[in-house]
Amino acid sequence: CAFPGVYERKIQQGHILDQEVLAQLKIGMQPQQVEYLLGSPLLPVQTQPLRWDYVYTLRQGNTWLENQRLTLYFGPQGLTKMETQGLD
Amino acid sequence: CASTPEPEYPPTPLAKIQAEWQLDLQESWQTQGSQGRGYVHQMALYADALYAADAQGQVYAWDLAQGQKIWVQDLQTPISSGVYADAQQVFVVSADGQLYALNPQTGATDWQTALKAEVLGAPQANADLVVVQSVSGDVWAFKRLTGKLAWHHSEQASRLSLRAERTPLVTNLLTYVGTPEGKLLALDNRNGYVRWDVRISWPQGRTDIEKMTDISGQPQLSQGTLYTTGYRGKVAAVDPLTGEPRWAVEASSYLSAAVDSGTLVYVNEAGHLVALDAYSGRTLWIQDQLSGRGLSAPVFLDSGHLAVGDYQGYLHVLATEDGRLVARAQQADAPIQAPLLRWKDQVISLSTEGDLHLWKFATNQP
Amino acid sequence: QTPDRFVVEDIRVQGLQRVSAGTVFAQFPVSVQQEVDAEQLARAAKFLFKSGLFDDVRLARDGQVLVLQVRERPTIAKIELEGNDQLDSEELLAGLTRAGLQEGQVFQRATLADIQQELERLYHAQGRYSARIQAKEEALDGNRVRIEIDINEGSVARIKHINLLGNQVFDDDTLLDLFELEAGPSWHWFYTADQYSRERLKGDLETLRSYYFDRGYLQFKIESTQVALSPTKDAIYLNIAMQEGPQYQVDTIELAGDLVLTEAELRALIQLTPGQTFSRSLMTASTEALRQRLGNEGYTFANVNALPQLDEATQSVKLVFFVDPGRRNYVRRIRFSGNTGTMDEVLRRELIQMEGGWASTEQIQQSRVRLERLGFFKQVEVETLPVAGRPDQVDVHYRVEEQAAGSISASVGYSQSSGIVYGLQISQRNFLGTGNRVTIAAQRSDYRDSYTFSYYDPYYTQAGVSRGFSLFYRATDYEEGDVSNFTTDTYGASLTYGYPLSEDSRLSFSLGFDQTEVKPAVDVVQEVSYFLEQEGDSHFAYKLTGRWIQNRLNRGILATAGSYQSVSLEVATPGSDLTFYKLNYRGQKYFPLGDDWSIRVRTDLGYGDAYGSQEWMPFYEHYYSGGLGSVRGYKSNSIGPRTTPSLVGGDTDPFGGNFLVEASLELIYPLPFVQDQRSLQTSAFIDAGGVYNSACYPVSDACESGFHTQGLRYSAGVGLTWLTGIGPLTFSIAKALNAEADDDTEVFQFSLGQTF
Amino acid sequence: CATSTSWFANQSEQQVQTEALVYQEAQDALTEEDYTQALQKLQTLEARYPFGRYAEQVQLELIYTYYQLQNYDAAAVAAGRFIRLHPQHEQVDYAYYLRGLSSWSAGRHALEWLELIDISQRDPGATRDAYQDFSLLVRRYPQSPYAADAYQRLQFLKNLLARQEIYIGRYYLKRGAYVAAVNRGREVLEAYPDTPATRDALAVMAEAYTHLQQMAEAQTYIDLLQTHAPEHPQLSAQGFQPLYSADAPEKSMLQILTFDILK
Repeated sequence: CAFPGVYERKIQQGHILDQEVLAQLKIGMQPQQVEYLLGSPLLPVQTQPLRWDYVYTLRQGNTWLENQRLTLYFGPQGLTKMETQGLD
Repeated sequence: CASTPEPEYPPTPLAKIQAEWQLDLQESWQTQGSQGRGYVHQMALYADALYAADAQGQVYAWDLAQGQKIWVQDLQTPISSGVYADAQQVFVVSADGQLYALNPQTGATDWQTALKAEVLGAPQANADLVVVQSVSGDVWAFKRLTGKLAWHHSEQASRLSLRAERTPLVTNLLTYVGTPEGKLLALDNRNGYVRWDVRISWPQGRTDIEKMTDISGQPQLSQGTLYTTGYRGKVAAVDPLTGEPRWAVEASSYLSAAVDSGTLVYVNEAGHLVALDAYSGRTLWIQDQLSGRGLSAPVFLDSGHLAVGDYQGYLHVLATEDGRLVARAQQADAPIQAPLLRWKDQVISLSTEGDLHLWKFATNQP
Repeated sequence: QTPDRFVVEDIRVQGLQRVSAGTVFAQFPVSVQQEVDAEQLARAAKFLFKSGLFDDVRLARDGQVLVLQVRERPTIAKIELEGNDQLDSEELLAGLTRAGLQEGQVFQRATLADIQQELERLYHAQGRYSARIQAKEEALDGNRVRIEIDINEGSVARIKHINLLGNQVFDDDTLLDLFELEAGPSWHWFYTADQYSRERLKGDLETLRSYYFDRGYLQFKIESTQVALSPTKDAIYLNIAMQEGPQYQVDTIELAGDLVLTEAELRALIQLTPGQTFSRSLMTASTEALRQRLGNEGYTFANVNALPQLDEATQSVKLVFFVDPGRRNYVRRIRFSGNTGTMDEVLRRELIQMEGGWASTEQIQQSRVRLERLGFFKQVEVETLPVAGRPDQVDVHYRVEEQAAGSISASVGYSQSSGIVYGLQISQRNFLGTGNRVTIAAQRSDYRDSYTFSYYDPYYTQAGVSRGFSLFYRATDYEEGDVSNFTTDTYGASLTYGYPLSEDSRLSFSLGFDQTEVKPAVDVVQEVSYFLEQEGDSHFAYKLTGRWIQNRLNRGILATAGSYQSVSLEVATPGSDLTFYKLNYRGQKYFPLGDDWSIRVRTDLGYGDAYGSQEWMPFYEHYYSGGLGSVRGYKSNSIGPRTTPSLVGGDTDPFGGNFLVEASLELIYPLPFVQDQRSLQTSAFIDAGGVYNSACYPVSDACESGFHTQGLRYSAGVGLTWLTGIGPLTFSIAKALNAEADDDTEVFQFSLGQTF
Repeated sequence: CATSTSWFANQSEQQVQTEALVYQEAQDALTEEDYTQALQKLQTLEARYPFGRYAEQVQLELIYTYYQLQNYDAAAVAAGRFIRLHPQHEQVDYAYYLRGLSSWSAGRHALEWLELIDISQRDPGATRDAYQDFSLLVRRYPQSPYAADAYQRLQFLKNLLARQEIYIGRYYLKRGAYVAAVNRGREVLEAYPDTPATRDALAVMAEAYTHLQQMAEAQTYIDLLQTHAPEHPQLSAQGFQPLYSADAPEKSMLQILTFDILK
């Protein structure tokens, strides 16, 4: 709202996705290895096919400061595909 | 009504006695006493010299022949142990665990050494060593000329032990000590190794209190037999060289026994004086008129008489043959816990308040 | 002969007196028509015996019928205690019940020994080592027994003397002062410090160790502790032998492991510096500070341990802090419990820690403080629980205990300043648990009748924009309030908006109007009549108020730490009959001194003046001082300049002034026997305050304008505030220190229903 | 002072009332609903004849009497003891039922009957503890006479807890904490699948994913909502209507200043 100097608390959600950790993600990794690196996913996971979603969002009032997403697809022999959004 | 809980053995009031002997006060001297810290300060007698100590830290020496003080030495730290004296040295231990060797003529300190334990019983010595035993049962032996530690026997500390004036019996070869666990040990004077040990009594019962079964009196040696008393344990006679028990009698006494020409007398927990035949352990007589009166360790004045002090400052003399009370006198109304001493025809008593009295002991039969 | 193998046609039981057959069959795992062999029967019999109901169980066979011959154990009909004085019978019987021995219980031979041991244990716990207990049983009819217990309590073993051996650096007295156990005079039966107990000794030895460790004696060792009991079992002697060892200095300090933050940032938290004497408590404090800092970065389960490496030659310590942050944690769910009255959203909106975000210990704790600051709860506790199967997720659980504030309360209060105060208050700060403050209050007293309706919603928008409005009507008879003899009727309304500037500060604006009528009594004081001549007796004003509040108190009511400040400017805007402004500052700060002790400093400043064509600020808007919440020990509103009596006569009354100076210094201390410190606060205080006029009315004779120290009034005394079910109760007993002739002082003041 | 000789030692043992007589008196008191009298009788029975013929019956009636006297803690404790002592007793379901009822009644809020307080927006307190007892009763003793009523209360409790999750989920949508909102919705689907609140849960999850701009996920939940609750208020001709917007302020300045009259 437009009051001068209103303090709006930052609302943070989801996993911190920092570059060095993401760099260590390799195709073929088993889910447990990914879980050790990134932590267990907070959002519900889809099972067929196994897909894990990691998000990191930061909002203040009603403006987006950060909205990052990482989606990991797992096949029988581990990690097969990685998609990112908002993660430059 | 908030009844003050009555003690386990209520003191019996004194009955009139048929006095056959009497004790007449000759002399009275004064020390600073135990100042409520529970010290007994056993006195020492050598030749005609009497030595005593107090909780103020003073050591006194009197010449009994002349009947006057020789010297007073102030160690500036409370003394907890009894006094030992002989021709060469006088020994005492301070409350913060320092053993002092004093010159018997002047009271000056030859040497002092730390043993960091509380010692209540008087140090004992032979030609070479001076030996002390702490309240927890540990034993230290020092070279008496230099004060260098010869050996240290440590008892595995039991959780709760009896507070008593543990005193070792030092002979030429062996030192006999009683332990809080109810055992009698013989330690080799050269290295402190246990030559033999015999269990006199077993800790039984559930609580720490019931498990207490200290041997706290000084073992006594007489006619080739070693005698000891035991708290909630036994009075026993053993062979001094091997520890073989000769006889043992169920009894509970935390004070040293007195043995003389075949008769052993001890004071049990209830305050009864019991006489046993030293060879067989057979009970000769039991004197229970002084029950519950906090008696001091019995002492033979001569083969026919023995004497004890009590909690109201009375001296009692008993006949050895049947235990009847033959004399009585009262000093100031302060407990006598230190064993009495006999010098020539006099009896010496010391109260916890520090009043030291000399009594002439004579028969009143014409 | 025991039957080898047969089918049980029927089971008969012999010897039952009080036990029912049903109970026997329930405990005997053999049923009719079952084929059994000798081994099964023996096991069944043993199972029945284990039920503890019978002294003896025998099996016999009568054809196909199995016969159970049982002998019932007697049950305890009555337990009688004799001779117990220090421990009353209930306590002893409760102890026995805990050990499973009570009336109605089955009596076994072992029971007697158990009773004896249990009671002895109870007495030993009291330090009565010489207690002796005899228990004997007496058979009654109907297979029951009566147990008689004879107790001789013996005397309490008191500590006669504690003997310290081997301490050179610190003397006996300094060390013995640290001890809880003391050798004390046994003349006082309730003096318990000298009652020996093993736990207390262990505690004291621990204090002794940390005393030495905190002063650098890292090799300090307690060699032996020896407890000796006198033969008469009533005196205890303690011998403690110790080895002090050398004093150690800190040589170097290193940080190892995954630091997460920069080394400099962490090193700043370490309270030990090279060259300083080592101290274990500072080392532990540093470890805790590091752990806390990592917690704030989301590593709630980080652990830091410090390893001192001793160098005996140089008597120095190489200190290494190993940092293991563990994993960054995330909050899965936040749960509240105990808020049966307050809505979940009222609590959730106060939280700084977000569900679904990374966990920060500081934010979790800060959220707890914000919940306490609401003032709706007596107590707020928080715990962080790991989530099973999710090593890096935690649930946070806030447990609140609601304040017993009824939502509908009729209050009959009494305060000396305004006599009996009848009040009907529809609700207060947490209307039906919505967090909104709705007050429909009607209050009548001799001094003032007031009717207010106000509504305040602190979260009109999610971000915390608050909105409120209020309507009020007040008729005040200043005569009754010992001010001066006139009455005012005021009514008005206002609309307020506020919003947060930061986590703990808010700005609010309110716009409103009020209409005031002044009705002078016939012998009204000259100042009033002078003002009314100048300005008339009925004034309408538009009121614009801006207020900045910074609230960092740790609790809404009866705070013990933190600070609170508020600056407000109230302006009667142009277009009002009287144009004036009032600038107020109110501040208080707590200095906690540890375990419920703290010092509180409070100050109130106010300055008002007219502006524009207006010359005098309306006297009914004057500041007053004195009374509860101001300078205690003086009647309320009695401090400051006094009016000049009317020509007709009458006494002088306090007139107030246009600027106010007030301050108070309070020491808050806990009452020893009160456990629940949260609803009772006691304090000793010194108050000071004064009211002044920047200019004097021409008519008043005894008036000194401007600030002057004689105008200040001081008082000192003690006060108490107690949160009862119907509202806060405040007492104060204060002595006016420099009251002058016409000051009216009041030593005892109290009020119910207002918090100050 | 002299130890008190128990002067009543010689008093003859109380005239022994047979167990049956006392038990009968207890039954009469129960029928007349004089529960204080009944309690006193039952307690003497329990003390005097702990293993008598009526022992178990006495225990059950004790629980019932405590419950009627609204001494809910004592009732729950007595029921717990009975369950522990007689796990296979044929009336053990009654004990579970009474324990459930005790914690249920202990949790009731004074103002609830006024409909002023919506208990699902607050901590249900002790009532939550009734959940285990009733679900155990329904699962393990389906034919028990009390199972039907327990099931009713269980359903009420499930709805209450599920509605609470929805309130919190919607709050998080308002605040922009979309991960939290998704999980609150998921909790309803997993823990309370058989409650009407599941429809609102789908709506909350759909809205959260929409704001997270994960349209694929959002669409799956919108389709589920379409099939399960076509008449859901947030479903309109133009499709799914979120309750809050992720970028417009909740209240415009004008709205704030004018009591929401002007937009």
